[in-house]
Amino acid sequence: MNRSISFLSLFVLGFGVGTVAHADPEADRLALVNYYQQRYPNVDLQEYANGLYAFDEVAREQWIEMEDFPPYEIGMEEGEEYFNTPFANGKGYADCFENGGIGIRQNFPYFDATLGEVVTLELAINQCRETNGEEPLPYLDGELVAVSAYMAYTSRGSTTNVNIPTQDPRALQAYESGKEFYYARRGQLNFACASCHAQSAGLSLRADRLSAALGQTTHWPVYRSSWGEIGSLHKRFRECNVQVRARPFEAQSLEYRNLEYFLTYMSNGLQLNGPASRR
Amino acid sequence: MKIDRRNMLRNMFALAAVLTFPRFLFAARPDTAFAATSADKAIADLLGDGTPADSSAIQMKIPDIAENGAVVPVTVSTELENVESISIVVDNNPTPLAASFDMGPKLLATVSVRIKMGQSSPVRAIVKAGGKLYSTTKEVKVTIGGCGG
Amino acid sequence: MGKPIKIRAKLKGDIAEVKALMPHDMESGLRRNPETDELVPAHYITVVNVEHNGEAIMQAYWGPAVSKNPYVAFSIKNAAVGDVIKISWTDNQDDSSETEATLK
Amino acid sequence: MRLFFLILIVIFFAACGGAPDEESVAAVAPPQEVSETPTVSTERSTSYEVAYADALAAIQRATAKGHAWTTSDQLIKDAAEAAQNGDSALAISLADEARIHADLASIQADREALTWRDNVITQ
Repeated sequence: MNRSISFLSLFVLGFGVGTVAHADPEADRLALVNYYQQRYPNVDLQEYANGLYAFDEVAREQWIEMEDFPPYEIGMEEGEEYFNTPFANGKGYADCFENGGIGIRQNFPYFDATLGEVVTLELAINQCRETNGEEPLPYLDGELVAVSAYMAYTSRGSTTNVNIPTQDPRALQAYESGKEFYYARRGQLNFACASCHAQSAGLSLRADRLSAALGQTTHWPVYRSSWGEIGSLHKRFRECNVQVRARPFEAQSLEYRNLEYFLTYMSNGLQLNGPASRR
Repeated sequence: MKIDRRNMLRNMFALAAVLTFPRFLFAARPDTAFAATSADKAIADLLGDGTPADSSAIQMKIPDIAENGAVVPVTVSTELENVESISIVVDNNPTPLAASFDMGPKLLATVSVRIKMGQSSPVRAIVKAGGKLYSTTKEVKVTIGGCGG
Repeated sequence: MGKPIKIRAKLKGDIAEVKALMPHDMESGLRRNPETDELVPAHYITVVNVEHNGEAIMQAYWGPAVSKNPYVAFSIKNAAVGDVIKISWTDNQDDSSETEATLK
Repeated sequence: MRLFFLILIVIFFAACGGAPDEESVAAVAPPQEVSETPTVSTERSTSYEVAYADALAAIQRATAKGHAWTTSDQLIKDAAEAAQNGDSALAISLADEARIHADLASIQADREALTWRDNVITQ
């Protein structure tokens, strides 16, 4: 028994450390790109930024119809107002970000070496508020998400380009944790994110077409018709977890930020097209 | 009644206005039609008796399978002349009459709107033109999402 | 006072294609609040009016089956640059909103 | 009826989890001991207090592994409510059920820690 335990811990330890040291995000991404291009040779790579609409013609038509006057514009314009309204100390969001916060969505998420953690745009927005003596805002929907939507809008057409500092093992560890989260089964239904969105992308789950792991981060925040308002990527993470009967994590928890880090890296090279509307 | 020149002028202007925009006078909202729980009653309350005739001169663009029942895009257009109103009726909704548009003569005979559908249902577009009723119907499936909710 | 209406109008020849989005909850009165399990009171737009240069050209009557944040699109004949399109709504709680747009 | 439901859940879990028989559950047994994951006991607790405390502990174990299920959260809430209403038989059943779900969640967590890489698209 003792032997088997020590063997196992050795195995786990060796396995864990070894793989992080050899983690190769770019190889992971290329494998996914290659997989989808072989599987759906007629779907252009950039199309994955449009989620399930890359596959589903009927849904796509309705989506294009929605884009005629997309309901996310309501939240996005509120976001522009919030963005341009100064804090009590006279400063504003523009003072916290590079280039006054305009056209910088593609720089998120990134690994902050000082903090030793992944920083997402939403986290940075609240950091900005707190630095300036303002209360942090809820991460799921509402004002913060509106600000995020406006900032995403000013970055449309930029290319997703997550840069993982591979010399920093903590950054690789964060990436690897996010990857594990994506591929590990959880909840009573025993589904991983990947169960639906990796191998099964483009197939139907009951009435839904499943979006691919590529492009899942390009278009946030999203106005989901089922929400009736714009919400954040982490709100969707929570919803997906609950759907497989796994207890969700808090929005902007380390788990979800690492997941976003991994997932956004997978979309490197795809154009940002947020905010967006979805079913 | 004394007719002075000022009154005369005013009456002439009023008459001119009526002649210029002769047909478009608004009615009150047909509340009973909106409260009706059957499609036929809603249509009768809204547009009076008389079964709408099936017409190929009406085009209704609506998805066969609704992506989300909460937001189903519909566009109704028609080549019929003298269109007075365009109405959209969802048979299986709790109250089937979704929307009715009184169309003035300055409008093209087309209108788009997004509607809610509680379940799969026939959707009817009913056009009143030249005092007559015409309609077209399409079956729309509303599915229960596996993920989208 | 309801939120302003978002209007987008495009002139194609002498036809003005008008699209409008109206921020409004459009509560049917049949939905329950997931936390309290109580019915959310009905609150929806009942009447929409459209004017072109001050002249009424359309009146829409809506029920609760029009989607949240309603969208409506229509086309006006004999329109020209500088024409003013006014859209207004009232709802079943006597709230209202109106917004004007000028054709460019 | 409730037992039947439980069995169904276990079967469903096993079927979806790629752990189709007891043998493969046994195969991941060693890490269960390392991380003190209990084997799933379907024995009925003798008192509500014991059942509740065990369920709570099981949920905490699953939570620590980052794999808690919403089902056990709901079941333990229902158990507490039943206990408050004086229905201790039901309360015990619900708390036991909550514990079983949480134990399954822990087993899932341990198994996934070892096997998640098998799902990764690598080419």
